[in-house]
Amino acid sequence: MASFIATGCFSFVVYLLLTAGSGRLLGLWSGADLLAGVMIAAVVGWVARGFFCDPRRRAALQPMRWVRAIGYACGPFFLEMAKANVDVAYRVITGRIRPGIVRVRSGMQTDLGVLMLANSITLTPGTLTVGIDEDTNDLFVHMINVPEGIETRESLEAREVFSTFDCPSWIRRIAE
Amino acid sequence: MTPLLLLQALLLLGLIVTAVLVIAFKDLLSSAIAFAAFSLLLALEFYLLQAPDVAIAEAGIGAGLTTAIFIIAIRGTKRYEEKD
Amino acid sequence: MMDSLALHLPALLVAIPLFTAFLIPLAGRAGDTARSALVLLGAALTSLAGLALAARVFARGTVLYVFGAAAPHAAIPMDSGGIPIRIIFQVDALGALMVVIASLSSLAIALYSLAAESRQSGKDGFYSMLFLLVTGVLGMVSTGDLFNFFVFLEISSLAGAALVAYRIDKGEAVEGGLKYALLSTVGALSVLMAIGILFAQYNALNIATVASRLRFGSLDMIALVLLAVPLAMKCGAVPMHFWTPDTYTTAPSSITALLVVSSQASLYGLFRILFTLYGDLLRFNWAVFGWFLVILGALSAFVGVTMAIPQKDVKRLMAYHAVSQTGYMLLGVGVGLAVFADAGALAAYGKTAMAGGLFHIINHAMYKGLLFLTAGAVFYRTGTRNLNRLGGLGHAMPWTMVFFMIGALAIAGIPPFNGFASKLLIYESVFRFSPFLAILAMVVSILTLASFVKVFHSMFMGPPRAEFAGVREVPAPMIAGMAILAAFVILAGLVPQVFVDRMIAPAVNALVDRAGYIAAILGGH
Amino acid sequence: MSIWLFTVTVLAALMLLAMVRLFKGPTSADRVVALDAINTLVVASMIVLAAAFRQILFVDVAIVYALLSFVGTLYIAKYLGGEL
Amino acid sequence: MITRLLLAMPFLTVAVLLLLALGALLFKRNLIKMLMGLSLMESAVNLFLVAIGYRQDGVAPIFTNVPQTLMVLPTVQALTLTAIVIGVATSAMMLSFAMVIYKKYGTVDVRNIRKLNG
Amino acid sequence: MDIPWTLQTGAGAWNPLLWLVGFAVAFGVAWLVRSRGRPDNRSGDALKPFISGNEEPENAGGHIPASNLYWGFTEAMKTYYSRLVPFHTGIPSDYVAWLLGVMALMLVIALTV
Amino acid sequence: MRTALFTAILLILLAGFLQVAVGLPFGKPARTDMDDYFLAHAQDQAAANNVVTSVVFDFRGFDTLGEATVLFTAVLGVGMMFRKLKPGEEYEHD
Amino acid sequence: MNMTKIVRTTADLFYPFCLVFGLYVVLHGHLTPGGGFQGGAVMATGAALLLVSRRYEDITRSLRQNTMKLCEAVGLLMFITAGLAGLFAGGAFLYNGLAGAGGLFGEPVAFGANPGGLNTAGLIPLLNIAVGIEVLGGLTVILLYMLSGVKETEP
Amino acid sequence: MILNLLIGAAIAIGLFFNALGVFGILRFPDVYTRLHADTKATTFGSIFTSLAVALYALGRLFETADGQYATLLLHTLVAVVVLAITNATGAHAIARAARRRGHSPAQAVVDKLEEPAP
Repeated sequence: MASFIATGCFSFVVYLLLTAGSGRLLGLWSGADLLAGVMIAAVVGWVARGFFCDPRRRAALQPMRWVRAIGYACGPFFLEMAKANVDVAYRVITGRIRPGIVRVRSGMQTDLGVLMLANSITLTPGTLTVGIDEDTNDLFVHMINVPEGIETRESLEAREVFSTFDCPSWIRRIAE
Repeated sequence: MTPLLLLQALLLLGLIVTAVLVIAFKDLLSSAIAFAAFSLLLALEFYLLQAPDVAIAEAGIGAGLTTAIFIIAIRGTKRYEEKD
Repeated sequence: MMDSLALHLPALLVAIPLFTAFLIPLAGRAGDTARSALVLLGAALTSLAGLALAARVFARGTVLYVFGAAAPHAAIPMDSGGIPIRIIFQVDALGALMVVIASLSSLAIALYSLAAESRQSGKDGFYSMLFLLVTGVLGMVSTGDLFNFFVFLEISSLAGAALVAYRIDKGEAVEGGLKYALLSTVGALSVLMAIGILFAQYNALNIATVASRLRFGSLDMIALVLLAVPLAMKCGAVPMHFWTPDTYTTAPSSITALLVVSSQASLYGLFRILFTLYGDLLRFNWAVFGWFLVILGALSAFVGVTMAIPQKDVKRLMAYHAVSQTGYMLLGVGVGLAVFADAGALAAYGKTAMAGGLFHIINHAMYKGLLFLTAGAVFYRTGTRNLNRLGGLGHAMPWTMVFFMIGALAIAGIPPFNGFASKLLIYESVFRFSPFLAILAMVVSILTLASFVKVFHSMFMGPPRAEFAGVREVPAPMIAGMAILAAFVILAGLVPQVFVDRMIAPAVNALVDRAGYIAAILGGH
Repeated sequence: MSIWLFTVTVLAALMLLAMVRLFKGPTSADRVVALDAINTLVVASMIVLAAAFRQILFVDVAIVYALLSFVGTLYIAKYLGGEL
Repeated sequence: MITRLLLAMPFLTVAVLLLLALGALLFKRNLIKMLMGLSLMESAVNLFLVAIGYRQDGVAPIFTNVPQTLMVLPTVQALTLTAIVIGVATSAMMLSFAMVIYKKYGTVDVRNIRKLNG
Repeated sequence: MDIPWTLQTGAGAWNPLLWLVGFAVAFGVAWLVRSRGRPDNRSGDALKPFISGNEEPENAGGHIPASNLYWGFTEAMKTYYSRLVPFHTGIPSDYVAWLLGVMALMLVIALTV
Repeated sequence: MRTALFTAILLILLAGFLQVAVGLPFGKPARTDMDDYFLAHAQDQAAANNVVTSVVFDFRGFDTLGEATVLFTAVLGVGMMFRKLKPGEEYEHD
Repeated sequence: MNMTKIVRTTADLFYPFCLVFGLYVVLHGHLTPGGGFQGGAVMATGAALLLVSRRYEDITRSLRQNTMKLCEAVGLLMFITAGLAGLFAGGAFLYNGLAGAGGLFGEPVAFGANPGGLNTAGLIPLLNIAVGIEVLGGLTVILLYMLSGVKETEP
Repeated sequence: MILNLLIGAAIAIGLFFNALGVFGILRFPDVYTRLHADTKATTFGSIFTSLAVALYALGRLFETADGQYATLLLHTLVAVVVLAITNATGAHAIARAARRRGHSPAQAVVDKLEEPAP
């Protein structure tokens, strides 16, 4: 049931995003669109309830997490990404690389957390998620420039992959 | 030569190049990849010709599903073309 | 109520088989009996609608049906400035003739296949696809819209290809289906290209409208080639006939009989394009395309029959005969087309030749369908199509033997069966056009007789074989299906003039009457 | 020449450049990378073109594109990884 | 002549694409490759259909709040939609045919797919 | 109802009814001739055929396989068949090539005429 | 021999296509009366703002039925290819 | 075979998104670019996403072939029934009698430039929905069948 | 005016990074490093070009108060979000596939990942 509601809410929000500007109701939406949105949310919520979120978890229902997710995407994540690109620009222009694949302990328990961490790693400086250990949720990360001394260590903490912000703890607060 | 025509010329050139690649590759997987690129560019060309409906259909069916079907068919048969 | 139903007959003609086809997968879940009942009901209703529509056309002239309009007969909206904008079904006498063929054959074939395919798996798909094929054929012959013609062509091609590949256990059937699908797709794309060329110049898709606007520039000639050659391929003319034996051999026999009808629908499309779309007497070089058809026809007739003689697979042999018989039709209509511009010759023998060609279409669909069904019946009991292994079935399968004899005598042009009537029309008129071609046609007829004597001898004559000891007559539905076609063969042989008067002559007139076809839509002569 | 059309023209030229990798790519994986790049560029140009044409609704095409070519990429990747 | 050719760029592309596709159909031995050629041909015809409906400075035939002056022809786009779906249906069916043939024959070389001949 | 039994072919006519009557008459004549024969003749009464002084083998009059039935005809037209049968190669590319070839030929004819 | 023949066929066809390409004016269709009718009447007759959709589903709705049917046919065909055969369902060919 | 957890989770996230977006495209077919086919294709992509991210055996438990076949037949039956309804409403087959008649989808539309409302266009949204369901079912079933064919070839 | 400048800047940044991504694809030695360039640079560049469109829509929205520009803005944002997530996941899938295919990273100083061969 929780998953049905969560999926339905997500669907409804997405539908509202897509149809904004269609009418005058609440400034943006038309009545027919809202009605259709409710119906679509019900249908999609029912069809996709087993997939969108784990039926046992109610955490997805907390609206604070959604707000935090938006804040994370606009704030730390975006800045990390900007840094990443400056880094890539440097690598492309100079061609100075020192690649390698390292193991990163994620410390995430949920699938969503792993996904966000992996995607954040992929889009941030010099790192690219190549593989994942399905049991321990550890990530294998291809680094374009392995810092000196890291290649001898068994594994890294997730925090060490990001340069400025503590992205893993943000993600933990959103997804755990 | 309006800017739109220049843009179209680039796209059409890309179309021809990818079509040649589709035909020329001996590796069918590469052919399928080139075909996906061809579909992408074709959809953009439809878009330029002011046919968004067709562009969506080409995007959905041409690039997504046709690629998938080709890949499955290659998996169901074999990957490399025969030597002559 | 009846009158309003009669008004909507062209829509029902397509809607009923489609509805049945979509319903069959649902009915198949309820069991075999429900599915069989639905198939029977659908086939009966379809052929009823087809025959009723044909009767209406022969009685009252061209029937129009405008899809999606507020009134089904308003071909041209008031405010459109005299152009038809919606899809229009335009069934004239020629189309009605084809509708009759398709309705009769589909009824017989549905009956037959109920018993013949009872042992196979995947019957839902089979029957759905059978109805889709019928829909495709019916739509092709009744539509008056170029793009709609293309869509129905694709429906019939795809359904036909899938049905050809129905028996997947050894791979040959799939190979035949693949070849058919490949060629059909290339042909259909060429047709689509031609439609695009015509649309770009005249901004119309309705055949009558395009015909009235046609200017016969070089682009139009390219479009003509792109339209005519694939359709000639689809009807199995030499030298594009290669797919015919492959597909006819491997398809289930009932489907082969339907494929014959489907290839004749392509023939109809070819005639429609040559006569109606491009049939402007003043501006078109008739003799060239008339001779194109004549040469294709003569080649098909001769190559088909000579290739048939050494075959040892009974269905492959019959498939080559189908090529050969298609040659007769092309020959007859081609002679008419070649002398089209010459009014005297047209009246003297051109129209007779065309009547012969068109009469041969319906006759061929019936007796060739019958022959394929008998071959299927023999296969159903013996499990082989190899003429060297067959033999001595005459006592075990008397009905099949009788039906085979009827079909064989009809195809060989032996009186009093229908093949003789149409061939007589063709011989006499072609003789006045070119004696050589008439002699060729007769030689082909003799060779046809010879090869069917061989088949008859190999299948039914001789001492009973030990391996076929347990063979008995096929089930009643199969006999009933064959009987429908056989009855038509005898009937058309006994009273040919009735058919010529009531159906063929109007069809010939409809074929040559380009202005009438255009006027039925656009009004005024 | 409006700035939007200029942007799209540059993007189209970049697509042609990425096609070099599609052609050369020693392995199929490299070709998929090139396809991915072309795909991103196409989506970007579709969004920009929507502004160029003043056609608001054209952005839908871009969303469909971003979604569907992802599926194509996944199928190729799955086959490439030998998992299909 | 040259300017005319330049103006007809999409049509020229269609001609080249058709040539390539037909070449693949005639010369290629691999069945899957032939089917790719067929798909290319379909795409070329679709491009042709859309291109004949284009009007200079026309906009997409959708009424929105933006004032529209000249619109491109809608019919060809409708036809192309139909043709695209038909194309994918054909491709899917023929590819499954090819898979079954490979299962039975052990090859997708068209010169070896000829049990039916003579 | 007035059924027109005669098929008008433009240059002539053909009446299946007359043909049937004629056929029936011919059949009647044949039957008459047959019934005038010796009724006590049995089929087994005739002398047995023999080949070179020996008795005919049991199965010689049996079934001829279909491939051998028109052996003479195919042998006489051997050059024709030796070209025509390999012509049906069964290769899909060839099928497409023939279609395109005829199309190209017709294109040339249609554009020059 | 074979290659030369095929190339000749292709070149002739290319000439035809090129003639089409040169013969048709791009960007300026020769006639537009039917489409102008659609553009003018999509809103009052079909009540749809998207003219393409109104053509697809209203003015030429029957084509769309045919197209959906083609897809249905293809699905049935694919299903037929990968169906499970009954034990002993054999088909002779030699 | 399964793909990694990352891909799986992305697929799960995008599955409802695909469905919503597909339904949006279907429902707004008469206002924005799109329609039954495109929306159906987008929805089918959602299914394809699930198919690619998981093992075939796992996913067919929740994405059944029979359900999809049912979708397809039902969509087509809806379409043809809508056509026949036009016939009984006094017009021809597929007559769009609902347009401008008021009620569900019957709002009349002003001429010229306007954004349009959802409840317009009469029969067109219904046909869009029918075709959307049909295309969703059809394309998914094609993928399922072909994947099952691949599975058979495995030793 | 300021908005126009911002739009121009966004486009410039976007084009620069897109070009960088494409050059990176051409220059880097192996799949993984190319993926770095592809994923980060082109995604970032596309986000910036889209941001330009979003800024434009925002400006028009305040100027005309027309609902459709809100649609443009939101749809652009949705497209950007979809693009970012799909690109990252797609890059991961490709990298893993290349890894399973047996491509080892070029010039690698360390390689901790041992996947079973396919």
